[in-house]
Amino acid sequence: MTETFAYLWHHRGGRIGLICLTFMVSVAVFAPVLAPYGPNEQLSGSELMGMSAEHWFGTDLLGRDILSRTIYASRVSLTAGALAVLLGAVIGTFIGLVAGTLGGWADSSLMRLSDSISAFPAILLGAAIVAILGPGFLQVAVAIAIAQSPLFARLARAIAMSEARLEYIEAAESMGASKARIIFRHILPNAAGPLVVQASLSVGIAILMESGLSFLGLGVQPPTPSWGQMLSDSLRFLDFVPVYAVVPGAALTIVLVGINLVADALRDKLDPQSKQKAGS
Amino acid sequence: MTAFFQVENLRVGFRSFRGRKQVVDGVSFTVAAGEKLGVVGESGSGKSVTMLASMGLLGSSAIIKADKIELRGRDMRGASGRQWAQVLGNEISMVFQNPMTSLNPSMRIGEQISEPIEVHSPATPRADLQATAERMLNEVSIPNPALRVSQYPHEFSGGMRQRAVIGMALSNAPAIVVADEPTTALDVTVQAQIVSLMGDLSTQRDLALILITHDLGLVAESVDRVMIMYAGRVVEETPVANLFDSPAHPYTRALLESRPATGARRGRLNAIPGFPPTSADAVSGCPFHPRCAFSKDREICRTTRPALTEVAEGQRAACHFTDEVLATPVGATVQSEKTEKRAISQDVVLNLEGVRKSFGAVNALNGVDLQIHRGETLGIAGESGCGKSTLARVAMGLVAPTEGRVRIMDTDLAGLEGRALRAARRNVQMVFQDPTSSLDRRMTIRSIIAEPMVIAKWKKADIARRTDELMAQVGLGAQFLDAYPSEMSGGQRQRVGIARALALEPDVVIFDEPTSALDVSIQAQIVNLLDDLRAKTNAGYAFIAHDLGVLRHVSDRVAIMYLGRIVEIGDVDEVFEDPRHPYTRALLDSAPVDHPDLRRDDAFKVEGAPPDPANIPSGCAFRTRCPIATEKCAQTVPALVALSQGNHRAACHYADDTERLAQLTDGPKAPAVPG
Amino acid sequence: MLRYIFRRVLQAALVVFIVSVVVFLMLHMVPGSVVTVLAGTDPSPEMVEALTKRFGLDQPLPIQYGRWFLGAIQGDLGTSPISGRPVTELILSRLGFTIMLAGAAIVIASVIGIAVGTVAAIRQNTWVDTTITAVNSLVLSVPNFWFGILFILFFSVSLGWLPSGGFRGFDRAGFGALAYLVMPAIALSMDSAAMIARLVRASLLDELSRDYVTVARAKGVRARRLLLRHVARNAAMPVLTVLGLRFGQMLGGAVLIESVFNWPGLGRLTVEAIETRDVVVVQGALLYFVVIYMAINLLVDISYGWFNPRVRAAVGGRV
Amino acid sequence: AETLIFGQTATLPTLDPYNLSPAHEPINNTLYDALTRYDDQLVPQPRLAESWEFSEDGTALTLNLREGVTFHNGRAFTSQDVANTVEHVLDPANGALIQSFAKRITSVETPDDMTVVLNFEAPFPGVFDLLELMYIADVEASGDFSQTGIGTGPFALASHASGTATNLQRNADYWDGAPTLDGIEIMTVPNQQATLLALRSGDIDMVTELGYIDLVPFTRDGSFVTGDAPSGVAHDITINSRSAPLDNVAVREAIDLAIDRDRIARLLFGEFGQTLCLPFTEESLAYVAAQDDCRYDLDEAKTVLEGAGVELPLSLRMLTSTEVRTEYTTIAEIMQADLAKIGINLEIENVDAVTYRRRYVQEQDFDLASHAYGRAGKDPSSLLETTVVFKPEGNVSGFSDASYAEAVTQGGSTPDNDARRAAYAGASEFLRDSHHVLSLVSRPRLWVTSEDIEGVSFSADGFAIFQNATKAD
Ligand SMILES: Nc1ncnc2c1ncn2[C@@H]1O[C@H](COP(=O)(O)OP(=O)(O)OP(=O)(O)O)[C@@H](O)[C@H]1O
Ligand SMILES: Nc1ncnc2c1ncn2[C@@H]1O[C@H](COP(=O)(O)OP(=O)(O)OP(=O)(O)O)[C@@H](O)[C@H]1O
Ligand SMILES: [Mg+2]
Ligand SMILES: [Mg+2]
Repeated sequence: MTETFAYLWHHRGGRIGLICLTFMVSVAVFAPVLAPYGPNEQLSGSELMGMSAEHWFGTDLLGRDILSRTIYASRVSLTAGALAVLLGAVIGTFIGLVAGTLGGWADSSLMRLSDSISAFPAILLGAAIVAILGPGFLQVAVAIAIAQSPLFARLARAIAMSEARLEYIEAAESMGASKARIIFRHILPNAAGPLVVQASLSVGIAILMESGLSFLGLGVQPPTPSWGQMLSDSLRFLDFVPVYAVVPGAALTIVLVGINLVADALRDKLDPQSKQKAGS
Repeated sequence: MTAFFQVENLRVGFRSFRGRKQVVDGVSFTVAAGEKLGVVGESGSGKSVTMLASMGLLGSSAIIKADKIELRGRDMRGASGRQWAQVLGNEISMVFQNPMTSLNPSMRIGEQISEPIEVHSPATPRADLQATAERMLNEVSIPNPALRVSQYPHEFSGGMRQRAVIGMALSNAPAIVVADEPTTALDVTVQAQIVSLMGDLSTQRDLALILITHDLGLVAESVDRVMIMYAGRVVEETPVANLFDSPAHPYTRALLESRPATGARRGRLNAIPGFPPTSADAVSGCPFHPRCAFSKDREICRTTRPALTEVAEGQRAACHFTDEVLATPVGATVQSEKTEKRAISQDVVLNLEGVRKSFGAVNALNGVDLQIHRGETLGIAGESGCGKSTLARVAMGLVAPTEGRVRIMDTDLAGLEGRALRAARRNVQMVFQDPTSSLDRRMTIRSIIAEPMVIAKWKKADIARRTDELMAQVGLGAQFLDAYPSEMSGGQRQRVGIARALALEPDVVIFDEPTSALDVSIQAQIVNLLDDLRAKTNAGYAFIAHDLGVLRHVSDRVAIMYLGRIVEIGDVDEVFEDPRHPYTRALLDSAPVDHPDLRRDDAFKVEGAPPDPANIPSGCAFRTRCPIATEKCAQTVPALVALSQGNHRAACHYADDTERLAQLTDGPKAPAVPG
Repeated sequence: MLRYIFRRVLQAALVVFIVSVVVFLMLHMVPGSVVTVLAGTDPSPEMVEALTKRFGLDQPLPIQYGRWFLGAIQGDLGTSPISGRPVTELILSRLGFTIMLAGAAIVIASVIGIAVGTVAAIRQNTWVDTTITAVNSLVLSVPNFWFGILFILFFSVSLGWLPSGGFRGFDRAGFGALAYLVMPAIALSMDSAAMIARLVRASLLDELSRDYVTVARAKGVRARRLLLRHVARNAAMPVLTVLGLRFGQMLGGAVLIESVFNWPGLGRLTVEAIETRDVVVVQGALLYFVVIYMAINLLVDISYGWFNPRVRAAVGGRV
Repeated sequence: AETLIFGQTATLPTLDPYNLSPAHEPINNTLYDALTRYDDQLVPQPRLAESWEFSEDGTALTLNLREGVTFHNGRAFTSQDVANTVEHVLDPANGALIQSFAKRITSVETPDDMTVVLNFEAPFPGVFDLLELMYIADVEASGDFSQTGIGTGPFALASHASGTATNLQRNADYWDGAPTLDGIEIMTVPNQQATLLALRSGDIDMVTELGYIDLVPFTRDGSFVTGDAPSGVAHDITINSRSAPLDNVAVREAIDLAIDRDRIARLLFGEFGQTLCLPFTEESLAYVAAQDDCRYDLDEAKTVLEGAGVELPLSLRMLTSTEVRTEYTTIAEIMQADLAKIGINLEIENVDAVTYRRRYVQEQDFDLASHAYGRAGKDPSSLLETTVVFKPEGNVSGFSDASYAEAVTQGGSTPDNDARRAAYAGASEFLRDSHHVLSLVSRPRLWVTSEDIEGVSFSADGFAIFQNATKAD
């Protein structure tokens, strides 16, 4: 763990990423200390103010401080991203490992299922799932998790299949190890590197997706602020508080820069072979 | 002889984020017109880097310094890419180890072969290029060149690809060819073909040839002069004959002694202790001194780097004690006693009857009958793809045979499932070819070795006791218990694999090419270890190997396989000395000789490569490559029958027809009956 | 080859079938139905009942699905209760826009991406490479739709150079119609361009480190020829895959960009249909997405063969 | 070649004028005509009916139809079309929004081509509300009129692409004189922001249904004309009074007292905002000034709540849907902040439009709901008799009161205006005292056009009328 951090710190991109990410995570954790106002504090009479000393980035229609809301919104994005990826990774990895190890019928049906999910454009899939579950933090996380699970399934399957070709799996089989032992004791630990890399990349995708769903009005419930919903809100007030359209977007970008750089650095460390497949 | 290519005091280092690593340290060599120079050394000794650096082919991370790089009188030090481009492919060209990766997969063979001409004389008309490509293919003996030029690399077999690569290197008539392990990736029979092809061509064209190899046999077979490299330096340079008779450097000598020979069965191999240094500057003084049998910890070896000094005509060595080395006859350092032969019991521990296995259209095994007795070692040889590994897998119950029966001790694997099958499997264990991929890289050595016992639900204390025992048995120190495989060398990993296989005291242990990924010196350690184990345990062993020398060294009996069948089986000395199947003959004759004096022109070198296992010829599968095949061979599958004398069986209609077999040496080489 | 395609198509058909069943069930799990929409704000129970019956929603699910399925295999995807128009017609009316936007975006992304990536690879480890890599990382992290918003703020609101959204067809605006395409296409292409640049760089460098490149240099081949004749084709594979997948995703509707720029694409149609519980339209659109997804994947695989004779043989070998 | 481009966020799926969704507003009086139309004093004016007369007892209305009117397909308009329209509206399977109100028509007679008689069970003074919205379409024409849009209106359909654009072209044969504009394009823009940007960049000419904040920048910009029109829509908070603690009138009163109607009106509609305590605007027959007496007083609210005998803090759920109207949620958020101060934790459930309707209308699954109702500006009868919020039986709030029901029936079936006023006063009193439905603010229709557009007018429901609109070049 510390070794990984040390590595990231000495990696050119990794260090910048780590700084961005640490910054935003601290912002999320210390939101109550950092934010000058409560996220939902309505200051009657200070509605739609531009930048000022009291409100660095102005206020919204209800007189809420945009900076404070942006700060608090980091909590939604970061936790939704992390939660969604955790869920998606667990489901997807399990499916992928089982499919890749068992092969045959189980493999093709599980993979057709995962194909079916990937065939949906992610945001639309999210919209459909949110339509079923109703909007809300957990629901959105679940929707994103489902949309992400094929990525993990495919990756885990590919790893399981390539690991299965390695002789140590055969060795384990010859010792009389059961399938379950092979999957969980051997393949899973060896898949961990690439999966962690995928997960770190996925957190970025998940956060992006959360903000997209919120932008479409399918995200967390008001009054809880989220960046996507703030961005869509901001467009109405371009004339009054133009900076409103910039602040949440910038915060979102900082998080994504952080995550992507850290993920790239992790990939260099944990999964060097896949470097050239950076596109997938 | 004029120096064609001369390099003096070449030093190469690499920049990396960990700092600088010196890889080649002061190498000098010259090659004269028409001369064949061999460059020998263990993996990582800097052979490839030396040649690539001398040819301006190293990337930007290399720091290259030299006092002289002169190619046909032209000074190439600090030459630009453009200047090198004018020389490369024109005056000097290269053949690499791996024929698949050295061909561009998406370009037609013909284009690639004629490319040196195209880039050096851009005005050459297309038709001429095509014609040259065809001519080259013809010259490297690829049939039907007109068709072949327009094919892609994947449509060629490994041997054909390497021929094409050689054709490519020669197409623009260079004066020097550098061949970097050109046959390592090939089967023995094909290797023999390529070696003789290169020899013929270089003689015909009066080429200077630099042959990089780790195989002393190849050197014995084909070069005039040898340069031995160790840790980025030249430790000895000598005419080839002296190398085998009077090596002047302890390392050269150790290499020779660690090598099992095909010709005769010898005593214990002389394993070189320790491992080569990781870089040229990692060891002070003589880089070999920590492993040297002559150094005896003498001060000078540790502190002073020996210079290359002349010890005989044309022979130079970099050792402080060459006199001492030369005074000791070769083989004297070897412990001559071989482990005493074990009592082979009549107990059959593994019994295969009529086993067939097909993967779709591929018939990997076509009816194999085989017994292994308790206490014996059965060697199995055969070219790549003939079904050796499949046989091993079937024997272990990892794959079910399509037909036939597998019995381990008294248990028939057929019909067993789940837990029962898993339990039965434990009586057969395997040691794999690749010591890296056969160990789970995320487990400590302790848990790797303990795993079979954990699965067999042993008690903790028993596991710990047995683990220590096994570590000692395979000669690994306890300090490795908590290490990960990545922290060990190939030979050490292979020991771990062996320890794991022995953990449950199986009745049968199958070694699937356990040494082919290892350097000779390490290979000797493993072979010796096997000798010891055979003495101490009473399992039945099956040993699969490409290297006939190793096989002869370890086996009590050998089986020769061809296309999923056993074609000859019997007592090891008998089979090696009196092979009765033409294929066995081909294998033995294809193996490189043990000494330059044994070079001969009449060796039986079989043509072509084995047919596709998805498309096995009727009758005797070998008939398409067999010079003495007849109509009968095409019609009837020869049975594996006992020969008139000896403890020996062969599957050839003419196994007892010694006259006919004698034709193999001088008779016609083309198959008598077309395929 | 044909057999291979046939097998892939069969697989795709299977996926389509699974998807259609799943979607059907899913949309029936969604609370509320199209009747809720049609019955208006002050519905009477009799109206709800009458409408339910009119659209066959009172039938058991398997029958409803069966009807849709029978129609679908005859090419009739049904009629949207909300708009009263055949689903095929609705989808076709948006398809042109979607293809136009996705096509423009993928062209921009590949041109920029390949150019920039190649420059970075050739100038590996120089400041040019470092700058490109840094910009790439940044661009990859900026959400497309925020790019869109910033573009609008800048080019439409502040400078007034380009229309902020919507689309006037070529029939009405002539080449002026292109002005409507510029911003959404660029915004949509940004992250793909960065990703492709990155990938082009990585796969060029990867190819350049291979043995055959050293061999080619040992033949006297110089940089330019090396890149064009030897490396480009082999490096194209991963790039092509990603391009294909990206194009597929874009054809699946870029909902966010579509809503920022008011682009009448399929993504929006689908979102609206989900909102109004217009099951047949959602089914139809998803059918389209799956077909596109599968078709692109198939095309990518087939075009591999063009770039890599080995795959061509593997694919062709299954005949 | 003057085409007015009208932008709206709502998707116009069909051209069915009885759907009456916000998306239909620009087409209704454009493709279609009704028999009568209110002027700005809410006096019905002749359209397709030239004159009309109630029977003595008020249970029949005879309308004399206009001669020489033709549908867009060239067919002449007759009394049979009125009968067909009524029949179509009454069929529940057609989902006409006015269906429940239209049920007061018991039968239709067509004594001749140009005369039509509507019969009612009881006098129906509010019938012109119905006629205003009962657009005459060629319901019998071949092809689905909801796709072909065949009416008698000033513009005829040129093309209709649901969700993108609908093009209308001038009806040169219009009975009331051909309109000036060549055509109208109704463009669907996915969100308010995009609409405003498009308006600013000149891609569209006119937008209605704006928030005040959206309007402000345009009021300062000389190249745009802004204005408001009544829309008949008003925002309310519906309280589900079926179960504890909201069955407790004191709790409801406390909530009423905690609503800052002025702030809501100001934030949503600026100077156009008009707060409401009663369901009706001041112009309405049912308006009673004395009862327009709600206050924002958090201290009193707190006192009332503390005296209500419920355990504090209360947790309540408020249903809203940004997808239906952004203001729903804004109001919810404002209330959330205020209610927190008196000890009520409001959880906002912001759902999509369909779920909103299902939970609001069908399942009544909410504690409080942010809502808006139409028809507030016209005759009280349709409002009180048919809307889900106020109808005496089966309303969403779950109240039922005999005197209220009586008052509503009385007010709606008496021709005499004073008698109606008296009856409705009783209804108002009940609504004020029981706090089931808290009216908040009437919703003006705020609109912007580019400066070259003139002559657009609005019906009493705030539907745009383009008959006399012009666009300068
Ligand atoms: N591009 C490079 N960057 C850094 N180190 C390198 C590079 N190429 C080779 N080396 C190192 O240089 C040393 C010598 O390598 P070289 O390839 O010359 O060995 P070799 O004698 O050809 O071995 P083999 O028999 O395995 O081919 C090795 O330790 C290798 O790790
Ligand atoms: N799982 C499999 N599926 C399909 N074909 C297989 C499989 N395993 C082996 N084969 C094929 O069976 C034949 C025999 O393979 P096998 O690995 O037993 O050869 P081998 O003698 O061990 O060769 P090598 O010396 O290269 O290890 C080969 O043609 C191989 O391609
Ligand atoms: Mg090498
Ligand atoms: Mg093998």
